[in-house]
Amino acid sequence: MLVEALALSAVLFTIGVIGVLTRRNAIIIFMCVELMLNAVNLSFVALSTLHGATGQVFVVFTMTVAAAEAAVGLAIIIAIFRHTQTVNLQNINILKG
Amino acid sequence: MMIPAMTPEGAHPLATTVARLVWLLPLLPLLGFLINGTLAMLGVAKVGPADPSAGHDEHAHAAHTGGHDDHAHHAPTRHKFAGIVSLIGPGVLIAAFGLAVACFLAMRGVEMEHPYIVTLYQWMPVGDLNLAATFQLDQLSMVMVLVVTGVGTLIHVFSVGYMQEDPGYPRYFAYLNLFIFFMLILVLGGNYPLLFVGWEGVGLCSYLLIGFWFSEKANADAGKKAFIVNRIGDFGFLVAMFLMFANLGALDFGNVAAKAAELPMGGVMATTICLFLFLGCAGKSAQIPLYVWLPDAMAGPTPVSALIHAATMVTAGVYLIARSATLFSMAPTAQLVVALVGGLTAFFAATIGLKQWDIKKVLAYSTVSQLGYMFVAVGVGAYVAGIFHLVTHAFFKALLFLGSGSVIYAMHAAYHATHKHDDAQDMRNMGGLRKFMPVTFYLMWIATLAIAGIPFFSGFFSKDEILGSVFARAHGSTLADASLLGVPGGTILMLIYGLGLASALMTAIYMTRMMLYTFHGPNRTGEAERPHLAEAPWIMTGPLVVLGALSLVGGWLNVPALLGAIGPVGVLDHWLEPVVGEAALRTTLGAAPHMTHETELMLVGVAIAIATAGIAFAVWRLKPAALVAKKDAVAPQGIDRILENKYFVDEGYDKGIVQPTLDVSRVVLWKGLDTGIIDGLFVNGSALLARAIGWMGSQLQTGQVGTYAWVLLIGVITLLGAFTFR
Amino acid sequence: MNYELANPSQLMQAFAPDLLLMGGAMVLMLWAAWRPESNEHQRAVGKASLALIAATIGMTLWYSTRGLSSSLGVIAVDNFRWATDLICLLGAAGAIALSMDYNVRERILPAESHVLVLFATSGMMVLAAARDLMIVFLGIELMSVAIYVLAGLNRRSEKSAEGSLKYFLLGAFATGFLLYGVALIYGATGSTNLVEIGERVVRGNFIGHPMMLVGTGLLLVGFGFKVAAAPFHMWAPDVYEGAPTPITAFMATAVKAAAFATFLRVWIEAMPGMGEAWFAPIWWLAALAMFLGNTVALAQRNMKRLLAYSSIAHTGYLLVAVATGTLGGSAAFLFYLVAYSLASFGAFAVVITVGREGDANNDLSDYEGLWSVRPWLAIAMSVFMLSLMGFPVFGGIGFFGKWYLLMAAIEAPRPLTTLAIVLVLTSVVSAGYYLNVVRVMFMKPRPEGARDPEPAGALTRGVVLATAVAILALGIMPTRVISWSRGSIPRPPHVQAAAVDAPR
Amino acid sequence: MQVNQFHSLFYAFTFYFFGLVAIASAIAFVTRKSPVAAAVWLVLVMFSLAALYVMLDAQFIGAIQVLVYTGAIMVVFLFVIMLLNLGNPSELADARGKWGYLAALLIGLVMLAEVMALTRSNTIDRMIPPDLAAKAAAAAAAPLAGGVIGPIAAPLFNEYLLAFELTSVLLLAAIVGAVVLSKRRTNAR
Amino acid sequence: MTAFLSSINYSAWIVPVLLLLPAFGAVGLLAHARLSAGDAADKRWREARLLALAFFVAEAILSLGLWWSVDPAVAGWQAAVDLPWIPQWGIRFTVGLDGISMTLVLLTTLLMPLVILGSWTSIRSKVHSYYALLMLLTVGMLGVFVSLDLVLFYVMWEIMLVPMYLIIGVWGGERRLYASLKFFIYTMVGSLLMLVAILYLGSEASRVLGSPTFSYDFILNNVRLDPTTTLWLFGAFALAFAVKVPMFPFHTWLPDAHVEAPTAGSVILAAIMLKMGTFGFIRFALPLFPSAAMNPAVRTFMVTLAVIGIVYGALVALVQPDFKKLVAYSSVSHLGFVMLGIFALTVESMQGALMVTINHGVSTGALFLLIGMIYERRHTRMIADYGGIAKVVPIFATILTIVCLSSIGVPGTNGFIGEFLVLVGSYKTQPLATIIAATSVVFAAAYMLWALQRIIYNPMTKPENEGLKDLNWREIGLMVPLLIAILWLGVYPKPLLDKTEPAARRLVESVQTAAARTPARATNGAR
Repeated sequence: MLVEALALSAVLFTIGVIGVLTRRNAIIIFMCVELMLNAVNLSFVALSTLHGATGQVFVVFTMTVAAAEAAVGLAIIIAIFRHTQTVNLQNINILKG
Repeated sequence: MMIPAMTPEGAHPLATTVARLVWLLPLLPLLGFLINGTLAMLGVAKVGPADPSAGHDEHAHAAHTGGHDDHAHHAPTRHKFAGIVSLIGPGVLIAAFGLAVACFLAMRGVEMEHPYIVTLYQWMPVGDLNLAATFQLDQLSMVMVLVVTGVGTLIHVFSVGYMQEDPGYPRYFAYLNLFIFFMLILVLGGNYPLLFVGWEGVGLCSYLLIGFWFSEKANADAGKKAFIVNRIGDFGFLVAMFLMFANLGALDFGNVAAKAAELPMGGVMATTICLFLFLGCAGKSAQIPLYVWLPDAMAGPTPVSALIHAATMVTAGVYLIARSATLFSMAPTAQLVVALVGGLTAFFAATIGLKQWDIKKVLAYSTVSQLGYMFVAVGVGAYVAGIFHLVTHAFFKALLFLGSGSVIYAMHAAYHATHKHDDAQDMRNMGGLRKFMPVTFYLMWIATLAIAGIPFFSGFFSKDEILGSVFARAHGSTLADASLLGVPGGTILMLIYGLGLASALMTAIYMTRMMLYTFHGPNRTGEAERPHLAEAPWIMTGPLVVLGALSLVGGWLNVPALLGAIGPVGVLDHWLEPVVGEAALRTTLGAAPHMTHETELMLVGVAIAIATAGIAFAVWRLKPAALVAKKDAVAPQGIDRILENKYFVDEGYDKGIVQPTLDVSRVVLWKGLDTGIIDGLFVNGSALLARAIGWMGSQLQTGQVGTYAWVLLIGVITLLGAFTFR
Repeated sequence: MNYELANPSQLMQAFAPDLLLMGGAMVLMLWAAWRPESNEHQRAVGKASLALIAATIGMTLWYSTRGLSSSLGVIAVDNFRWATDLICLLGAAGAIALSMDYNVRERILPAESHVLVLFATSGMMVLAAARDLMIVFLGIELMSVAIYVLAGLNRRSEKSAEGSLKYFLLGAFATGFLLYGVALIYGATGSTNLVEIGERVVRGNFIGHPMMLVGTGLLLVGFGFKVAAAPFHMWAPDVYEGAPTPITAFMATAVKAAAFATFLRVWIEAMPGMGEAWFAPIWWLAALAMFLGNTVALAQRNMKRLLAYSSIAHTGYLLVAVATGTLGGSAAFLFYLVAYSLASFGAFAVVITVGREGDANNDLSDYEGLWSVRPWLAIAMSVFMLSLMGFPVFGGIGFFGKWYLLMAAIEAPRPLTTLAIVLVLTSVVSAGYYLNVVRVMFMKPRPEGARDPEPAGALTRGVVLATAVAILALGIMPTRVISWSRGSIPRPPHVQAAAVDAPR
Repeated sequence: MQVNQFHSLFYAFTFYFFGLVAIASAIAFVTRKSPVAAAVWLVLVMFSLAALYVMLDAQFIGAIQVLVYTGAIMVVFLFVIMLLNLGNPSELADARGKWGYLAALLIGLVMLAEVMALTRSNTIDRMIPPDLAAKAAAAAAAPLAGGVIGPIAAPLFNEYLLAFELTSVLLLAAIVGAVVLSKRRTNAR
Repeated sequence: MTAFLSSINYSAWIVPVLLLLPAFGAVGLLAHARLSAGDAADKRWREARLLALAFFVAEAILSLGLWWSVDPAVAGWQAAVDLPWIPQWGIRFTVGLDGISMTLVLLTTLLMPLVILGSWTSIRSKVHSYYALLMLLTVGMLGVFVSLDLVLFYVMWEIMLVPMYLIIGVWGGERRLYASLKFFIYTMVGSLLMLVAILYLGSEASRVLGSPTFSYDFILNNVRLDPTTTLWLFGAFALAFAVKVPMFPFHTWLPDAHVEAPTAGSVILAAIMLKMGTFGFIRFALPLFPSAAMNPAVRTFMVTLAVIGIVYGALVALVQPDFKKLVAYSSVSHLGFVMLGIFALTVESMQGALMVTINHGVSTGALFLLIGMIYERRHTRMIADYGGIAKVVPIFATILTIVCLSSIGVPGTNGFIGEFLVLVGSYKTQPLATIIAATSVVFAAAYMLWALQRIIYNPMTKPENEGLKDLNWREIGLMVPLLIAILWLGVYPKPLLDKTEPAARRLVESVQTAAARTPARATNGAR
């Protein structure tokens, strides 16, 4: 099932990427990134059947990182929402050029 | 550098004589230049304030009134340094002439087979080019030195009177002295580059003197034109020098002649060198196609025209060819070119001279024409004849110019007295001047007869010798054997002879015309001015008298064997034999030019007939009484118009060469290539391109996270593509 | 001393400088949170942070002189680590020093800002040490999370919040790629330890291995994002502009240095065997970054953005060092990093000095005629600009930085002559905007009614002066820095990597 | 072997089932307009993945996937979505148009194709370096000593102790950051 | 004199002192600017000028000893100093002189006091910085001439850019911003490629030696490259130098820079900085890559560019309405002669090229000084704004005439010697090019005399010119040395020629013999 898991991982990762490309809501984009991370986790877990438990250890860290990112990221989104009253990225572009 | 065959300096017979002071010859006028130049500067200069940019305009008016803005022609008083300048200017010339005569006497006293060469110092010791500053004193340069200093002295003296009221008096003498300095360098220089120094130096002085009254645009233009046209010739001279150095390995006269003699007869190299040299001569000596500057050069003060543009500088080309006689004798084709160009120039200049109204312009074209004669002479290898004509021409043409100067002086004084502004040089404003200035009148007639070739005047001898030489070389010479563009040399020589005769006829006509219109008939100057017309002071007429005498007797320098009865035969021939004899003999295939007495008599007869006919024709045909003053004259038509406008050659040059060059430079090169393509397209274009890319890049930076993610992802797939599909 | 990293106590010893900083940061965090926000408190915490950094620097220096080494483990104990630590710590010190003045002006009160700088710096030190992809990942995240916050520190500024959001979203996105790359490399080689990966790649001839190739590519994307290499650079100008200027300086120097250091270590230790695969992509990345950064900078009017694009261009230059794949390249890299960081930091310090409250006065036109009102500031800025441009003597060490890079490029086993030419030609383009700054300051008149820059705080002045003097002095005598950077190349303990050669 | 065969068939069926669920939910997640709906679909993806983890012998990971991701992180997301009241229409119309989707799909497929290179069959065989084959085989064959958690705990607290400690600093930094960012603007005037 | 110089061990310290003195001068001026901040502007400026003048005069006097202490006949470097600088990279502070560089150093040091005098009153803002920059510029210029280490050379080469950039940009004319940036970037394009080439050479040299080195002598004698690499490296060096010379078509920075620069800038640009390009060819591009320099295609190419430059520069000069621009294009033409002389590769032409180098420095320097003087009075450089001013400013007119004649190359002035030697020498190897080049004697006369006529002759049509004040004693005094040089070099150039002859001969011979050798060892080519 290794190849299938890796393929699934790739597909999910791609869906996450497509999500990032198509959506404009900051939170949804962030969730798409989470999907990508999940896809990678699947790869780690799948590969750990090959190489031992290191991959799973990595997944633990990835989840921690995801949590930390979620904390900071959502705080940032709240901060921008305070300024712009929106999280639609289309409306958040005073920095350009 | 000295070729071994040459006598070492110290052992030369002249080394113990006064000739060892030959370096002093040019130094004297140089000294004069320095003194007069300093005086000129002191006379006009007003050193500026310490801070030139402070208070830019406050003292403008004061400076203006205190400045030297007086109009040149209306200077009321003599220059404050006039006394000392009058002493120094001609003084150094008299001294130089004295020294020249002393050298001449010394030279006559010794047996001299080789030129006397004085090395002053190492000039350009570079690589194989070991050029030294050397003076070469030999028979040829002696003749030239005598002419230059002699005629120069007379003209200096004349100038003291002529220029006395000019505010630029010291400057004038400074330039004149400088000219003599360079002229002496030219004739004394021991190698081509040094000759070139003098060559360009005299050109420079010519430039400065033509533009002496620089506030008139025409004068400044004329000076510039003279210099630039001369430079075209100098280009040829330079290339000739490069060719000599590259192929003959030397640039001094001795070695070049020695090496040239080893070249193949009629070879490409000798011909090329000679043709380039001749280009130089054509520039300096106003031959077709570079003669156009000389008539314009009459914008300078008249004594300048006499000295530079008649007697000395313009004959430098003749001197150069005589100096390079060996080279030319190896290149008959080139000689034919020289002679043909000379003949054509003589002819065409004479035709133009027929219809000029400005007295100096007539003389200018006459000069061009006579220079053509000289080139015919040196072209056909009759070097002595060329030099002979050079000398006699120096006498009579200097006289003519000075005489015309005297006339102009009188005219000018008359106009000045009545504050009338009219052309003081136009013959239509003259007429009947014989009454007012008899000395000038008689002397100028002498010169006219001389130039027309009336027997026993100086011009007769020299001109006759030239025509005779051409005729003689039409058979049995290297020239006759050579050909030019397929035409046999003999035919060309006959053509040249024909041209010479025609020119002689026209010379007689236009000179007589000039005399008639100027001195004969009624006076057209104006009622008010007429009482003010008067003969020039003695300081001006004095030199005229001397020149008149020389014009009369100058022919005795080289009396032909045919007229052996009247004096010693061929003095100049003998004198110059060591310098040009060998080369001349090479042209005539080793034999002295030989003609039967009958032929010679016939030639002389034809020449006399033509001269007389010309004068007679002019006297018969021209009616001075019918002339009207310049302001009333009508525009000429037909051939007259063409001749009066000098065949529109100047206009043609302007339209065909000068303006196109300027336009191409401005439009194509500068605006097009320089600012357009190189600067616009490449330099600023690439800067613009970089900026444009930068601008596009910054437009991509939309501020949208979506865009950034897209760009990032495109990067990702490209990168992954590079990794996976290698 | 040779640390046995499997032994936890020895591991802790080997990690001691990092621990010092982290522990200190935690203590300071408590202190920072203890009192209400105020300028005085912020400055006090800042001073304490500076002291902490000084202590850490001292400890790092002490460690660096002890000739330490270690067994193969999750972290490296070598001079490259200490060198990177020093650069990052100095950057942090500068950032804090600048912040202390800047925050007062911009009324940024949280004292935690300095603590976050310290956390970010600990992340950098981790990165400098990391010899395991796991540590690399965690280090990057530790650094990034703190920087995300720092970028949005100015709560009253919408720009700051926007920059922070953009950085965060794109950063997280890129982290996904990085992590995927790590996963695949792990999958291909069965290890996350750099040296082990390197060995296995060489021994197993992984050059055609798809998973390894994709993994390497994705890893490159991740690193490329962090170092702002084109085309992964798009975030940089916006974030640099939005972030508080001292943080921008911090990002442009220390963050970049740390990310690059770990990038380089990964490449030197794990990737030599993949040279065939990554050579061309990195070549193009370098060329593109140099080209894009320098050209787009031409279009900038805002100084912070201008410097942002300049930093992208410098990423390109540094990538040249990576592309050499040699130890000589890494020495050049360190040297260049020093040169670049000094100049960049100085430039941002000047930007702070010229700027006004509300992060205003950052436009190029605000620099017009600066020479006539603040001559020394203008001269210092010129030095920084010329240094960034790589100009000798007046640009001080900047020239030797470029010199070293070029030398490394030309002497690489696979000579990068064309890339070197690209480097110099894009440097010419860069003159277009660096000189423009000089031109604006010196050759334009001061506009009517323009206010003089306010007098800068002592710390800001000190940063400007110190960087300028250092640049000039090192530009005359760079020998010490050369020796230092040469002695600080990464030295993997057990492996003789394929492309390793003696540096010059 | 019969049992094993059946087991493996069942195993495969389950694997594919959860895989398809994951893909389908992911697609649904990406295409939902409402953030809340999207979040719920994402939760479903995560559940499916948890199941797959379990099937891949990573039971511990499966468990914390449910606990941490679904239980903590996604809840925070939903919390923030609702806090910011992102249900209003202006926030819903956040996606690009049809062409945006198509382009994204295309570019996504290109990337997928590139990434899929890693599954090329001829190289899967040598996925494990020869010298590691034995070790890997042993690792795969050996029953998990120490139960489900042991194999993870051992490297986590030995080899990766440092990393583990670092996560604490990371979380701390994140907390500090979140606090600093979202604290009320006390300095506002 | 020689005995005195050796008694003070002159040659051991002179070159470093010459380099350091202006640097100290710059520091001194800045210090003065700070110390005198409270004084009246006039007083401060006067003191700054005097200080600068004092430094430059000291520099000039110190450097004079070189004339005696450098014996051109000796083959090695003289007044050489060799100190370590960056040992790790083998970069050394190696300086030394031969006859060629000695004359150029003297040209620089002797010209600088005149430059200071020439801009005595025209600079009225930021005077201290101005003179400080001039001093830094001097360091760079002297450094280029004396450097014998490629890196040192490059550093010196670049140093000059910044002061010149600022001098043009701060004190220049209306389009100074454009001109200064163009000058800088143009020059940089070439020199950065040269930097890569230097690195490449250095790495080859290090391979031969076994330790890093950038020593000119070592590379000259020991590094042998394969022909392709040589061509590339030669190209990089040649581009850098060609831009600086400037050769057509890399010349377009020159007119802008010349026109916009203040007087001192123009003078230094023309008189000294352009010479670095030709000096670079003589010192580096030719001897280091003889096979490329002797390659017929390369030579034809370079000679063609040189000749195009000669004629093109003259033609474009002909139609310039701005006198400074005219002189700038005339520089293109003159420097074309130098390049022709160099690539003709005969002793005569090489000597001629060196002569033109010096002459152009003197004559064009003088021209720019004169333009500066009249500009200071009238604030226009347009030829059409003048006319007939010889009447009101006869001293100026006289000097301008002499200088113009020198520029035209009238015999008796220095200009003639140089051009004549170049042409006469070049004809041996490049006959056609020489003949075409020789036509410029006509064009040169045309553009120069035409301009001269429109400025000082012709009727005075502009009332503004009536109040023009003639040169003051300072201005006359600073022109006198230049006039003396013009005439002295025209009449008796031997002393100067003697100084450069051995070096020129060695150069020509070494290039010819080295190119005749086949490359001893082929190394890998540039990628």
